[in-house]
Amino acid sequence: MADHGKVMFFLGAAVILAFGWVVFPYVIYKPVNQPIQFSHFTHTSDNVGLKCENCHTFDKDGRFDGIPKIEKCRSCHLKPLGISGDEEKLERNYINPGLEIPWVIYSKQPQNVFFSHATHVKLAGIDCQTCHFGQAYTRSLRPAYFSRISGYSIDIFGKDLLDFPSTPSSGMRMADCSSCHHRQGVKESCIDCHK
Amino acid sequence: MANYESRNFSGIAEETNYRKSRYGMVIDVDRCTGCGACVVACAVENNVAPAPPAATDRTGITPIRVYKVDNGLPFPDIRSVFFPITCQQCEHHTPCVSVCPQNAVALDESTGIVGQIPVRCLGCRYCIVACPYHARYFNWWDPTWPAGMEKTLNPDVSPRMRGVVEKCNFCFHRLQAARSKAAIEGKKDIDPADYVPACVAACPTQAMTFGDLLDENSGISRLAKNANSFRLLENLGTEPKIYYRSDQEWVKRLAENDLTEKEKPNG
Amino acid sequence: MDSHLIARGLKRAPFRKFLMWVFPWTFMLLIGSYAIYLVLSQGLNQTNMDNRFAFGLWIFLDLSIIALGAGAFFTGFLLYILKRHEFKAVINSAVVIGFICYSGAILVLMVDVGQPLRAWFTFWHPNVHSMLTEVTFCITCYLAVLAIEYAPLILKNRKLKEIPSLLIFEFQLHKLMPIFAGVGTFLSFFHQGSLGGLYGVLQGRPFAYREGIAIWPTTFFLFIISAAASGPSFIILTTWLVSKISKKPLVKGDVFRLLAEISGALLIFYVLLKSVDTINWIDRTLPSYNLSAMAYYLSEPFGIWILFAEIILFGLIPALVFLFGSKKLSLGLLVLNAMMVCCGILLNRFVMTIQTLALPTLPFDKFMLYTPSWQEIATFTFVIAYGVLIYSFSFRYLKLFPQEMELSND
Amino acid sequence: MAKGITRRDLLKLIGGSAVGLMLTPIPWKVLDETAKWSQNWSWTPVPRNGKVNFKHTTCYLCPMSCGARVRCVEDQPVSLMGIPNHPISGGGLCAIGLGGHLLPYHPSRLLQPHRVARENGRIKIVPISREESLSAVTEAILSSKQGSIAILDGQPKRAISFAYRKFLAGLTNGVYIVPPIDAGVPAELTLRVLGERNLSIGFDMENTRTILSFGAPVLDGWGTLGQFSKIVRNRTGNNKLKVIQVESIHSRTAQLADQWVPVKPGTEAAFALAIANVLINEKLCDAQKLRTHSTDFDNGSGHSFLDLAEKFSPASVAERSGISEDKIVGIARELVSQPGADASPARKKPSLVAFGGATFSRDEQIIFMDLNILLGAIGTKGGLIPRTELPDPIGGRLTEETPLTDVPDHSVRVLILDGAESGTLFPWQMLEQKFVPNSPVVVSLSPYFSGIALHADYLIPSPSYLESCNDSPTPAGAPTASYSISTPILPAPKTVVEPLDVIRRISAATHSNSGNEIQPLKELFKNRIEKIFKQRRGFVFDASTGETVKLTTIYSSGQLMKILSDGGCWYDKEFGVRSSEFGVLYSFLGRDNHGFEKLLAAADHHLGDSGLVLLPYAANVGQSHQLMTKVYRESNLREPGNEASINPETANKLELIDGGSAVVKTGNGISKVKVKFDRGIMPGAIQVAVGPIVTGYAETGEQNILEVCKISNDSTWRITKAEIFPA
Repeated sequence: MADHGKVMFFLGAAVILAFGWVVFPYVIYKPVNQPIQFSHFTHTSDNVGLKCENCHTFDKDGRFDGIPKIEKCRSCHLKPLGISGDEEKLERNYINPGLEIPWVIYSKQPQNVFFSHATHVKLAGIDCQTCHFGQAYTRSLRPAYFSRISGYSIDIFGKDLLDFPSTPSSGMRMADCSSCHHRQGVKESCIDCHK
Repeated sequence: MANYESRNFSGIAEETNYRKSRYGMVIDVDRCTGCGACVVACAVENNVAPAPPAATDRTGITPIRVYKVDNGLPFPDIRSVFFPITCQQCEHHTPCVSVCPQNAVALDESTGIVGQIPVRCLGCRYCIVACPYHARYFNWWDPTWPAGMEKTLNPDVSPRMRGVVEKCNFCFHRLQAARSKAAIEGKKDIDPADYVPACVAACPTQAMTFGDLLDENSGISRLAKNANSFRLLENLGTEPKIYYRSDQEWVKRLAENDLTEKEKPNG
Repeated sequence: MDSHLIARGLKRAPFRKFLMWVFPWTFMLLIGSYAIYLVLSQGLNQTNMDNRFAFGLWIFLDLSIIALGAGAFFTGFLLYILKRHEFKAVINSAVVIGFICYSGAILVLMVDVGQPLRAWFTFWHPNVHSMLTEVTFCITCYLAVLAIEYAPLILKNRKLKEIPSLLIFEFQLHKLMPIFAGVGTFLSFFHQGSLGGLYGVLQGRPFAYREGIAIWPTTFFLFIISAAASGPSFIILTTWLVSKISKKPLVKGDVFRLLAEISGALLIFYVLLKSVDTINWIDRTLPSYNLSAMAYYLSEPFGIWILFAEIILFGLIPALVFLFGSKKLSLGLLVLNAMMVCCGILLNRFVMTIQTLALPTLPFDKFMLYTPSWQEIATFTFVIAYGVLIYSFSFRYLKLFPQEMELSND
Repeated sequence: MAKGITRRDLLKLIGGSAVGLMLTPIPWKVLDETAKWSQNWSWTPVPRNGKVNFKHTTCYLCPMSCGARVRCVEDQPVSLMGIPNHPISGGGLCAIGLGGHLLPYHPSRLLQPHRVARENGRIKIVPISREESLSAVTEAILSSKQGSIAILDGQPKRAISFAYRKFLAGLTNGVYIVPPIDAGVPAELTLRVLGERNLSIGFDMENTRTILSFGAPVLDGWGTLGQFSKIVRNRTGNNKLKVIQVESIHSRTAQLADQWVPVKPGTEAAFALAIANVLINEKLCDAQKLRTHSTDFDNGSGHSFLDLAEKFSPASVAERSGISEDKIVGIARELVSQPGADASPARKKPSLVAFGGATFSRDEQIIFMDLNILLGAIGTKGGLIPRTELPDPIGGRLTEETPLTDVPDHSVRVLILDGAESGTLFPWQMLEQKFVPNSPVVVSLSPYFSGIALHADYLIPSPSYLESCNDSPTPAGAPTASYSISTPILPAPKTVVEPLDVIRRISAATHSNSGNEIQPLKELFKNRIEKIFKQRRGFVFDASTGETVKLTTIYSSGQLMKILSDGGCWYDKEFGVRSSEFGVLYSFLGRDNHGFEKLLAAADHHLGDSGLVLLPYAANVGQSHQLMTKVYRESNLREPGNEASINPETANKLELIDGGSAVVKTGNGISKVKVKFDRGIMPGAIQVAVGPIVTGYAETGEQNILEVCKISNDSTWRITKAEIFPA
């Protein structure tokens, strides 16, 4: 009788554990596909040989422009340069009508976060790849994952569900920023990164 | 993981930190006409939502607020001045910082600016109770703008949600912008002209002077030492970094906050 | 009807009568919960608090009930640590009251903060210098302790006893009680103190500010002692009320007298310290700020009388009455005096919370007042109703007063 | 095992899963996520980010025409600020100007024409099509056989103003109405002082030694922002300008002034004459000129300014005004004294008299002007100087400007209210009494349904600030002529109507083709700028560089146009006429000035010591703007329109409570007010702030307080006797 109860007890535990560790991570994130497939690799590899700063530019007042506007694409893609379907899509849907591409940004920080690319890239001379690891050589764009509750991108948050203990560089969380700051001996205060 | 270890910092900045500064303000109350430009400029710059109809002068949000203060004498001996009151950026055991249970407010070591982080705040309002200058404001309502007006919000400042405390932070985002500008030009130190809070920039009579108190040859450090400059509640020992100046004796007497004084000034 | 739940040998009112008693309180509870719903959904604009009066009725409520709830830890301390077995008679009731007060306080706090969903940040990113952090940690922990102390009472319920495993669990718990009592006492000492510290550290509010001993302002210690002093009095008061309402003798008179004696002893000690502290505040603290105490008692209604009432009328007098009268005086008078003690504590907490905020700090400030909105009051009554209901059910179905049976037999 | 699942088993199952749950990420993750959710509530707006750029324009929300630097994210203005070293605004911007970019989204903004329905006192606005609205207006005009067609222009002398005048000239019964007061100098008063020249008067305050101000806000809203801010800025200097404020309340300017003279309400004119009396008797004025011009009288009255002034000895005025005799004498001497006894004429700085136009009757204003003449302040550097007017961009026959006060009663049939914010406030009653008795039609071209527009029958909204192009002529009171243009930053909604199109459409329908000849505004600006360019005088400020150059260095009017349309500004530095021509002015104190009896009456009139006096008080536009609700409540700077300030001792006598509500009663009616105790108000006086009534941001109230003020036919609103009791 009693062990029958025990069985039930552990059954319940097992079921919930399985759900929590296996199913839950998939339930909580919502995948969002990119409007068109873009290959960083094609643009950065030797035959085109673009550098990051060729497209991801700065204003003279130090603002980072982020993902380039369609103008930038047009400047090269006025007429097809390749044969990929996505390039054709680019021409048809965006360049010709002159619409902006509704990119989904993987590393989209929430509104309350301030980050200056200028100080990190120009002043500290940090290589883009240091934080956007491997981005420059991706051949296609995987879907972005956003939390269904908070709307945070998984690339910010880190993939591990419990961000404790915080493992650096698994994402772009506060912990990741500050652990690097500490390593570099950067004195930081809350308002340095929160607006 | 791998790339994390292999981070290379071949930056032009040999020193990782910014030069220590202590930003402060000197407000000449003899020059304040009470026009309200600073209040509006601040509200616009910092995305302060318009007060809902139910709001009172004690539930609205005015990171800078102008008090009319008089010498307490009857007509016609009455004399009055306007006192723009904003966060006084206390340097020494800052009342609000010491009481916050979850570090939602901190004194920035490098600039001396007291920064409030609304997203960390749980809205217990202990800091409001602790602040002797009433320079902290609670978001009693959800911030709402008339239809379409949200288009005019300043992208450099994030609107606060209901239920958190906010305050003046000397338009810190303007310092950030100035730093980015300097960085692009390969400089570390900002050009002082690039960093002026919205209220100071807006004052038509230039009653407010802003700058680095540590910088010996800045106008403000000279003004702050002026004999006619004083600070409010100076003897509470919190070392505020906002100075007021006036040539009028009765105004200067406000520095020594003896409440039993016969001529009790009125707000 | 529910007789199978009522402990053997205890006589309780018929179920219908009980229902009639419960009904109005439930009604209050419902109104309160609506008010709470409003505040949580609409935000704190539902209250009359504002940027000048950022703390209001609710904080006063928290401080008060936690002070009165101190009976729990202090009786526990006397019983389990000092082995004063006379207090077995009231310990259960004290625990229930403590549980009610603390859970009530935390409930109100959750309504009071603007962002309840982020309240747990205090545990994750604590500011160790903040008295409020200390309070939050201690109160939550102590509530857990109280829950554990409360558990055996429930498990002793006639119906639950039938489950053997629970009975064993209860027995084990009971053996651990002294440890919990010890932990509880320790925690209580801290948060009662921290609650005082909450205001004592406010350098920006010279009226509340007190210089410190070690890292704690004097109010830290004053709050501990005053709470300890009022706890027993509140137990006297409640026990007496319950026996009046239930028309049953619950504890022997000597227990009352003993409680009274202890309360008195602590109170006189408190009054002494409070006076010394006040004088120090007037002669040293304020002058160092170039302020004079009188300034704070100029603005009505908070005249100098409030200081007198706090220290003499509701402090010294009841203390003396207890000290010299606990043996001779009639029970009624003792209860009345206990009430005085409780009023004294409430007044002290009121001065700390409300008067501190009402008084100006800037030289050109005005004296401010605020009147709570109905939502605030309804939430207040919610807690009271909640307390009464918990207690009523505990009293009906659990064995709160061991002496009740023998007393009702003879 | 035989029997199946019991209730206890189920409990065990639940218990087990409960324990298990704690060991999964679920509770902790959800806790964390909900916290983050609370930091990013979907209903808290997120500002749009984008490329930041700056544009320049000129603010036309009041006639002060300040330069505005517009910070845009992509194409959306997100904030406004002054343009550093702008010649007119001096780099400043007022409270309303700083919030100007919010106005296109103001809740009382109209995005399409409306018809206003009034049934039993309730106002309801019904959206109608552009065509309906315009035809309705033309209907009204065509049907108006008797009665005139009038346009009220809040800011005269703009290009559009000339368009209006041209259009009205085409009609048989067109009247062009301008606000009664021009920065303290009534238009026709200027005429009488300066003769029939195309000139207006400006205050050269920067070069003044002492300003004797009768209730004029010379330190917080007078002339131009640049002008008065500069004076305040230089308050702490040795050779600074001195301000003596004569006012019954401790106003902002009184607070900042070097000397505050709290006269009894209504005795200002007498006080001025007492000063004149001292100047004359102590020979402190040009006795020679005075004798030659103002002693021979052929107007039979046998009176002169001299014996007018004679009647007001300091002694006699002292007790009626409450200012001691020697104080009066002191001030008089102060006005003419010079730094250093041997002040050479070159270094000689005059003193001038300014007066808050709105609250004084015309006769009182003449007395003040007389004092200016006596002080030799007119036509001299540092005094009241005549300015050249800007060229007419349109040519041809134009309707004359008629000050509102000169419009005959019961004459207006159709009134078109131009949207421009007037620098001066006047009560609706003033307009109302001008209408023909039977069914007049009022059309508002204002982009907002607020202020006097609330009285309109048809609302044909024009584009709002930052959406429409406009030009800013010389600000009232500015010392010299200036011109700048306001270029649109935002596209105007398709559904709003340009005022020019309105008059075009009407003139087409009424076959008075005058309207159709009018070129588009841009062309009018061009004409004007060409004419200015041809004059080859003055200076040009370039907003993009922040530099000022001589106009002569500009090579083409096209270049000038370009600079001006980018927030630039042209301004003159020379006076309209040489001061030598102003000797004749003294005759104004004698021969040319008839009816000293009237002046005598004006100066003699006082409201007696019994009873209360109602003092309407309007601060500068930034303070009393219809749409200026941003700082309401959030700051105790601003007196909301329905607030009555009163001295505590008076209030206590009347059993009024601070913050309580009360009713003000005058001969003209009653008004409900909120009582505010203020020791800066003279005992026995009630100060009512003129401005929008405090409501939320959503509604702006109508300034009804003026309605209860005495409306005399020669001025806008006047101090008047009043009662107040608790409501």
